[in-house]
Amino acid sequence: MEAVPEKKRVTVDGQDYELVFGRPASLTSKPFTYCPGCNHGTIHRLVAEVIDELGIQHRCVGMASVGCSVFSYEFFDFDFISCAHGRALAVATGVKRVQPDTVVLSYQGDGDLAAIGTAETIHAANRGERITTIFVNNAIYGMTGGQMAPTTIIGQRTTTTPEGRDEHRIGWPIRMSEMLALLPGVAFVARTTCHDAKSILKTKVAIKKAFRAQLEDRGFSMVEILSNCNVNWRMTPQDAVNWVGEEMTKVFPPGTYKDVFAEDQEKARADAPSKTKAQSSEKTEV
Amino acid sequence: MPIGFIEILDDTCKGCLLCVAACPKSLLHQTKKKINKRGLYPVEFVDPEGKCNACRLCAIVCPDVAIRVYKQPRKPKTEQPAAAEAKAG
Amino acid sequence: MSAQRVFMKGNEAACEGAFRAGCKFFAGYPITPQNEVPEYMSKHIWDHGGTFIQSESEVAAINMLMGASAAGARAMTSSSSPGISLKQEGISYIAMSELPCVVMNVVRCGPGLGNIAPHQGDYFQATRGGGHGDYRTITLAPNSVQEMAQFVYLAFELADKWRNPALVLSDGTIGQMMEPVDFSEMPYVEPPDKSDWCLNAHQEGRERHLITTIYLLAEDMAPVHERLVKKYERIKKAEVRYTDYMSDDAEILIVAIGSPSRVARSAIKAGREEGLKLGLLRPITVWPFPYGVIRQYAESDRVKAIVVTEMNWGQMVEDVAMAVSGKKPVHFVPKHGGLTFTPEDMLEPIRAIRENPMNPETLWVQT
Amino acid sequence: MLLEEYIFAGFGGQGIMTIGQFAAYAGMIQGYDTAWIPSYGPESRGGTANCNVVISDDVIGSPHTHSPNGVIVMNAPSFDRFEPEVRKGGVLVVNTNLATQSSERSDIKAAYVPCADIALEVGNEILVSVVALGAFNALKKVVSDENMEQAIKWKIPQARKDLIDLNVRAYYAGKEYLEST
Repeated sequence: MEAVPEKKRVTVDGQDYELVFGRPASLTSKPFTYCPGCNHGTIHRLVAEVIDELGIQHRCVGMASVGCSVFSYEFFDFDFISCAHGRALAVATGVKRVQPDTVVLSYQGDGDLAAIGTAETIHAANRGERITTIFVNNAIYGMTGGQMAPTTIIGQRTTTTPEGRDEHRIGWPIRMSEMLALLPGVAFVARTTCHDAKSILKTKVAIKKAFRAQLEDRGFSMVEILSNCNVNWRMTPQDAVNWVGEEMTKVFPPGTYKDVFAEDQEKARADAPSKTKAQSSEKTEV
Repeated sequence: MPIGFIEILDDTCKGCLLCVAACPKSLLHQTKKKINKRGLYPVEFVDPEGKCNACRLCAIVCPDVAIRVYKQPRKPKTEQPAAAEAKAG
Repeated sequence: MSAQRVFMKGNEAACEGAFRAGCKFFAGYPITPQNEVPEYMSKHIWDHGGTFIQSESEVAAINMLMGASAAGARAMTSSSSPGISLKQEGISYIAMSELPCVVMNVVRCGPGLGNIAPHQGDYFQATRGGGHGDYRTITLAPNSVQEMAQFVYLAFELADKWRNPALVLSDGTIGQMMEPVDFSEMPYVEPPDKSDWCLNAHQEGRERHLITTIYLLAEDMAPVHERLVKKYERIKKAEVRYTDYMSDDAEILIVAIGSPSRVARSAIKAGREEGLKLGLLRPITVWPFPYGVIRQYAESDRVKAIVVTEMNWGQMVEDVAMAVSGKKPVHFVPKHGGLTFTPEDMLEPIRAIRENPMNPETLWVQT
Repeated sequence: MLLEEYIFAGFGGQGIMTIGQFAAYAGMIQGYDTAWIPSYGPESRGGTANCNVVISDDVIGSPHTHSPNGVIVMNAPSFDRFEPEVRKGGVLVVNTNLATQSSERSDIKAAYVPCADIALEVGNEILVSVVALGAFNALKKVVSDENMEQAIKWKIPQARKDLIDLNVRAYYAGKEYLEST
């Protein structure tokens, strides 16, 4: 299914046009195999765009986890390894420790990162591994057919919570970003959504910061991205993204939970008055 | 002359219609006129009045990178912002 | 005797063997009786330019190993039985990914938590793959502190040669005891260059490297399986290792590995003094298993019976019985619960076997 | 053929494991094959502890010994457990400060040493097992005193020269006590 190759410039009716939005170089030419409307594609593209902009494509090593994104290595154009369910961050730790020059990307879903891989997630974060994790939270197990996820919200129907998730039987949706923000090893953690163009652009900013945290050797970074699974939610793609924006964000509030860069700035600001004082006194002396 | 236009990759488009809702000028439609290799109805871009200003919103929300956006280069101004950007970077 | 001998614990000697083989990555989790391994590693691996991680679990440790190995390093982990069970998931993935690594099992008594005494209950697990799916791991069984070092050293070589996990199947006795070790046969080596397939940050101008274990289509998977099977067949032909002791004129052949094989040696000496013609066949690789040489003994007119001594309920004895193929009676002399053999524990049933080679007390009969 | 099999037993913390390693190391530098193995486990902290030492001029079979020809017992429970196991003609050293029993066997050579008293005289109670080892080796004489000194220097970090001296003095104090009685 090879598309017509991209042209940077075209001429229509004697008028020159420039390509201002195309396929990032860090993606292979293979079209995504995700369901129509699934945000995995959106998130893949954002990650690839960030990698392109940072110029790190040929330094990246990706961890493919288990879930719908198990074949993510088909779409990202750099070295990849597929990991056992939940173990991506342990594998990533091994890669990063042996090859510190690599930029390690771990791409995981909610079942992988927040259920079977909770221990690996928390401890990789706590060790402050220089790894960037993209956590795609769609509140359901997509690949296995719509079972309850650790992040399924109260009342949400899945094939294993047919009456809706009942917290007295199965507990509450787990908030990973808030939890990880408590760990000193974490440099950056944010929750964003992909339900409209504005939120998608915000997500990209967050992904970029997450990679910066790794490149600048600051610690573990993660972006939790609220995504949709319209097929298993039994909604149209548009209804599904609307549900993300209206319902999921109530349980999983978007925001930045840990940001060493912002902390740096704050510190700089706090130090600033004394500095300006010092500077001004110097000036008066001069 | 329109400021911009888009190209939809018919065989990549899965007809999820997220772009249709995203276009502020309502230039995208599901027509069901043609069917792609996946057996899905790709979205069609219809802009007879040249309203598209290459705002990219459709492409941003597209989960499949199925939309390419083309835009007229800005005339003399193009140099300056690009240079400023390079400096900032 | 060599002046270069150093006196150390089996678990520590294993680490020294690893350093000499160029091991640059170790991840592990505490469990008795292998704790000296992560302790020694954490102290010394940095001096060899390597990395040590005390992982959150054995599951994480083996997966860290997978990453380290995929990134091109010689990597090792160690554990004891319950921990090795947890590692089986990762070992399956590593085998399928055709990544080299070394896993050491200082076997204790199971099932469940069992106890921390030496045992050999993990023989099946080690020689039959151990995790899900169809695969094999090269498995070496040391019986001395010297061999702990030597076999770890060799395991790294074999793992890289075949791009397959290699196991060192030790036991609590060998791990915990101290003996003199001579490292003169284990020079420090630079690990082989793996940049033609490993994951690294130098991808410009080359095809990207993919390491995966998933092939959804059976027609994609079948050639992968075929390649693995062919590899295992080649390993079976090339890597069988064993050693023997006084077996040339033996009428009763003892087959044993690990610490029981040492007791067997004492038993053979004592037995020969009272006229029992005993000999020992000790497999060094338990996968691939030395079926051929055992078959030769079984076919010899001189050998009257074969005795397998194990600290378990009968595992290696099945391999021996398969090799013997009913040509001679196979007897099984076990020790349970983490108790260790004395030479007399072996000699007493052997005396009865000499009187009656079909002695039903110890005859291994598969129903 | 030389086959020496020892069991050293007492409370955890008395230095039982250490004197076992001294003996095995000394045997190694004397040119023998040696093996040392602890009875390891959770009980090794504070409870009873014992280790096995084998010294031989041939390849060592089992490192575990079930009929030792040399035993040190540092407390009463160890006496009860291991005194009957000593091989005929073997040696038994008893720390009389904690084990007040005496052996009724005539087929073994038993020595009774107030190890704790001697250790205190030398300077520190922690040397109690080293005193016993000195007495034990005065009876056994399998490895030389020089090699025992080497073993002490191998085991204790060079930075703790004071400790090395104390251990050596304790060893000889044990030896002299036995030779003087």
